[in-house]
Amino acid sequence: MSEAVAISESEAARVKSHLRVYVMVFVALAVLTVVTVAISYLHLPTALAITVAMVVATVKATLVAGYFMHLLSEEKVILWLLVLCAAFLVFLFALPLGTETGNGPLWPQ
Amino acid sequence: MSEIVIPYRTEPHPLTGVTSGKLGIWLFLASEVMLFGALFSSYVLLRVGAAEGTWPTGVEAGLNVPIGTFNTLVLITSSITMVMSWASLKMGNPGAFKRYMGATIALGMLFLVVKGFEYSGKFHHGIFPATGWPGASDPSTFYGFYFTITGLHALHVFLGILVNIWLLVWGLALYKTEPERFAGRVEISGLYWHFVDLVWIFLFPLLYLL
Amino acid sequence: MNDPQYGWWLPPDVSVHGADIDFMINAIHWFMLALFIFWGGFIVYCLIRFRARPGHVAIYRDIEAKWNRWLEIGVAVAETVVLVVFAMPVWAKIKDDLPLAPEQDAMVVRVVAEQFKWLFHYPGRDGTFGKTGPEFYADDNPAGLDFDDEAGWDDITVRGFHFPVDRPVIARLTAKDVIHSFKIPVMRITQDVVPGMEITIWFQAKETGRFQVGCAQLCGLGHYEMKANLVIESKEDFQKWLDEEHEALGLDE
Amino acid sequence: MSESHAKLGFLRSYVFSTDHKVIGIQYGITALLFLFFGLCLMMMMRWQLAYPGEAIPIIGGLLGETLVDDGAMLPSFYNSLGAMHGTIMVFMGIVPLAVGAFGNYIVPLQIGAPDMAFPRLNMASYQAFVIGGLVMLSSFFLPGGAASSGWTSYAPLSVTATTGQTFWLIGMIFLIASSLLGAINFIVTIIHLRAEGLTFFRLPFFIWSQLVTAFLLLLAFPPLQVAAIFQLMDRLADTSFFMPTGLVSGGDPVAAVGGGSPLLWQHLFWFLAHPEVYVLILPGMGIVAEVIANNSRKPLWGYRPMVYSLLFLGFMSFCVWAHHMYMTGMGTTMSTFFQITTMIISIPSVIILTCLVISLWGASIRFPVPMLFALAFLPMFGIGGLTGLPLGLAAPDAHFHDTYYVIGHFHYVVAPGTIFAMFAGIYHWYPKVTGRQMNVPLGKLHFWLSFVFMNGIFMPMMFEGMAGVSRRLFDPTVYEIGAAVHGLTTMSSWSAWLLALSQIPFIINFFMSMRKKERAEENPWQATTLEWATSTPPPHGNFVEPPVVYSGPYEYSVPGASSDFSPQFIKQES
Repeated sequence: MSEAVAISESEAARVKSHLRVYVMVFVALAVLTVVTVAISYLHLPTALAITVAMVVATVKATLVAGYFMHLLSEEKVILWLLVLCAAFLVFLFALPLGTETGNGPLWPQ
Repeated sequence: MSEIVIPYRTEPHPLTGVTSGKLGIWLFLASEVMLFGALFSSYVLLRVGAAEGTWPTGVEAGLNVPIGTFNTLVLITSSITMVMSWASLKMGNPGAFKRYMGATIALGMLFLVVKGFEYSGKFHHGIFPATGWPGASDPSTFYGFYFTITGLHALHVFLGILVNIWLLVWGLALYKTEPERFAGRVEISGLYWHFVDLVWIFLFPLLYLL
Repeated sequence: MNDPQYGWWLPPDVSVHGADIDFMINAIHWFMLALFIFWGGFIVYCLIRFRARPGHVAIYRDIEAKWNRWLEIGVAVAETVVLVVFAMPVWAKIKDDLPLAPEQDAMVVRVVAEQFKWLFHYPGRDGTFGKTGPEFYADDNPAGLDFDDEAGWDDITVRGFHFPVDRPVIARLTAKDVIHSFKIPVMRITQDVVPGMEITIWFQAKETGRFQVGCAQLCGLGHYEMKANLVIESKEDFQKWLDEEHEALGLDE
Repeated sequence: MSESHAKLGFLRSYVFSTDHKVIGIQYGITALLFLFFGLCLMMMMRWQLAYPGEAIPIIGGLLGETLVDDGAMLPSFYNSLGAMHGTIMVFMGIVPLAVGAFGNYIVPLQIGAPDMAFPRLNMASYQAFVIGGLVMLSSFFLPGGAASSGWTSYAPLSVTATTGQTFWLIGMIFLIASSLLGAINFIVTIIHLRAEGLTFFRLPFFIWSQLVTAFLLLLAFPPLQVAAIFQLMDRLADTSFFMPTGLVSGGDPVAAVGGGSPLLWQHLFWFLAHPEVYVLILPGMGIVAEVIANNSRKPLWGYRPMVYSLLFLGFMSFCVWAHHMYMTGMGTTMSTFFQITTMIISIPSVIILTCLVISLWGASIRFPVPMLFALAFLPMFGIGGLTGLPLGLAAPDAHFHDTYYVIGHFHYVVAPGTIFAMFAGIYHWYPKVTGRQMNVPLGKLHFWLSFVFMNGIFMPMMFEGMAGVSRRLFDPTVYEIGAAVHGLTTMSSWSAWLLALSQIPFIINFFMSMRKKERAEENPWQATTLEWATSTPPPHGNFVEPPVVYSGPYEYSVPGASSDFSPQFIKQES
């Protein structure tokens, strides 16, 4: 039997102090969503549009991961795990490089 | 049987500073990153390789941006209610936990219902995963990706809802005996839920806007 | 017609680029054999000398072995040499140095793979291929020629592969249905043929003879039967064969 | 957890058990059955290769009309056998045996843990494995037979194949899920549940190999999961992820719309399947390291370099995948990159093997049955590794690609390599699991026969490949080259059947030894690692008192010690 552990007062106070941050992050996410959509109506050139959209998405993802998932205050082991994962993700994204899909123009006749 | 006590379920391990459950869920999320990473990488490969002018933007392909935006906001809201439900537990307020968790589940379901309407609208217009864009003679696999990726994402949302329902209805009993352990479970479910939200944050512009 | 001798080692090599490949294969195998004998000998020696027996005690402290580092460095160096001196230049030559210059006088041929046949498509007397596309494939038109295009009227499509000796050949490979692999062991060629893509390779023979083209990628039930006859012949014989095939088209009547 | 102390029923103790030891045994038995089944498929293939078109003796008459014609094999059946032999051996035989069985049983014991970190997850992963396995097996009874597009399932052939392929994909999704859950469990267990004093550099090499393997499974399997989902969509929803535009089959356009790429499948598949090769070999290396250290009665030579090599090997295995694809029309830039990474990855393998070999120097070598298998592993894996060298270079690969040389190469790695390591593990830990020793003369008979016939199967393949005979041919004698070296094929086949017969002593030994009256000693091999710190077989919960570790894993023949082994869990007087 593991004994019942009551949640400590200090822990509760710590969480309470975070509530404001959570709400602010939520507002930021909502605003950024609207921003992304608004930008898409500007009809930027494709390359720029992709860059902007991905930058905004990355900012939003960072907010979610950093605050909602507590990554900013997380233990090092989790961060290292994600670094490792990111390294393999780079290999995975190297996959489209240099691959002919065959849907482009064929060998000129 | 189980007089076996497996350590580090509630208390963090001195070396890593986290509980086993938390390390486990992050490992799982790492594999999920590779899963969605492979989906995105395949998307890039086929999109870059597509013949000139055959890859539509979401709007061109008939996706409804207002509905997509609405759904994004739904998921983001469900993320904040998820985090609030965990915070309520930590502050010793199971009543608030129930309300917030209920809201999370309801928002998740709302997301799925909206997604369902989007799908049925597409089917109604004769658009299926197999449909090529712009036409059958010069096709790209846009719709294939749209249905496969959003479908897989919806499956993740669905599983998250199931876990949350379990926590709300059956799991809460644990709170009376081991509040910290139950809060840990809610946190783990929350990490998964936020990750699903995070994936959508990338999916939405990729499929609807670009 | 010669009778190629196939045996336990590499088959005869009739290609110009094959000598480099064969040299690499042989050199690497000698290297492997040397390493294996060294390792194996060392193991056997240890097993006999250090077998457990009364009064024999294992040595606890670390053995000071320097030679292992030299062995590892040696393997690394050998691999680097093979890689830089042989593998990369040879492969670049095979892949990239297409004989496109007019004075190289390369012969161009289309190779179309389908379940479970090879088709060889020559441009005919005008030296130009007719327009082709997947939409034209039919039972009586396996090469997918557009019959509206005059350039294609004298094109020759056959099931056996003929090409002249001592002249570069550029082959443009396409597949209709699934992935096949164009393999001629005596020419040291393997090239996957991927549907939806046209892959260009080149080769040149240095000897004449009759051989076989095979499929090296599982392509279905008849995969094992997907072979074609290969005739490498002198320029005169090849021209004679082309003329016969041209006459068979019946364009001059 | 407050569960009842009442005696558990049969189901809870043997079928739905959460005890890692029971799950380990379940994995072991299931995997051995699958291995045996894979062996049977192989024996039928070997008949067709040695005696093409002749009726299969004995069983030929028992098979249905869709499989055989007058007892002689049909090409469709041959292709199914080929695809399923590969799939079963790799995904349902060796991985579950190496990771599921040895990992589950030995890892918690060797790190002094009461169980895995997530016992119920562990049970779920075994159940997912069984479901996946059953789905795969049931595909043999489908109208079109089992999957027949090779274990690599290259699109578009696999997309247009019979229903067996759909079952293959669904089975794979379950097997992948099983491996993912298992991998998470192993990593958390090894990081969190190590006994007091068991620092990372006091871990036995076997634990390191399982840790690296688990990371490979965790991060390499998801892309294959994606690939399997894409292919399922292509098959069931007519999407075209792997189907290019303008496919024509037998004169008729293929139903798929097009726009996809067949090479996408190969990339996703090999992104998994190359790390998978290391998943197959690393646990084997770990077992061999344990057995060699134990029977050479001295510490492993170069333990730390071996660990670093292992980590490097795991990392590099993610950036060599495209060396399976040199012949797909890849440009020289890509192939240069992958040739370089392939040469780099061979170095850590050489280091590990060299360290194991040097460990024999200055030793006092005993020759029990597990040691025989472990010693045979070294040269056999050596051959497998060395023959990888010409295959890793694009130019020689132009001759060897998809020939029997490739088959010979990877079978030397996994058959006399990994499977010998698995046998070493079985003979070594059998007393731990059952409390009985296996019979030695039968074990030695099993070893020598297996050793001879393993080589008898795969060495001829090397020469066939050298001659240029392609793999996956229903009847290689239709080619001049295949007919010319047919003698080698026949030799290979006879060796295969004799190899199967050589397993009879093992099977007898395996079952008879269990019923032996005479019990094994508590620590029959005089080993130093933690699994011997508890009683044999271990009780529920493994250790009565949590063990404490005082020293490194291989303290054998310490000068001045009272015996030639100083277990990790006993404090030495200094």
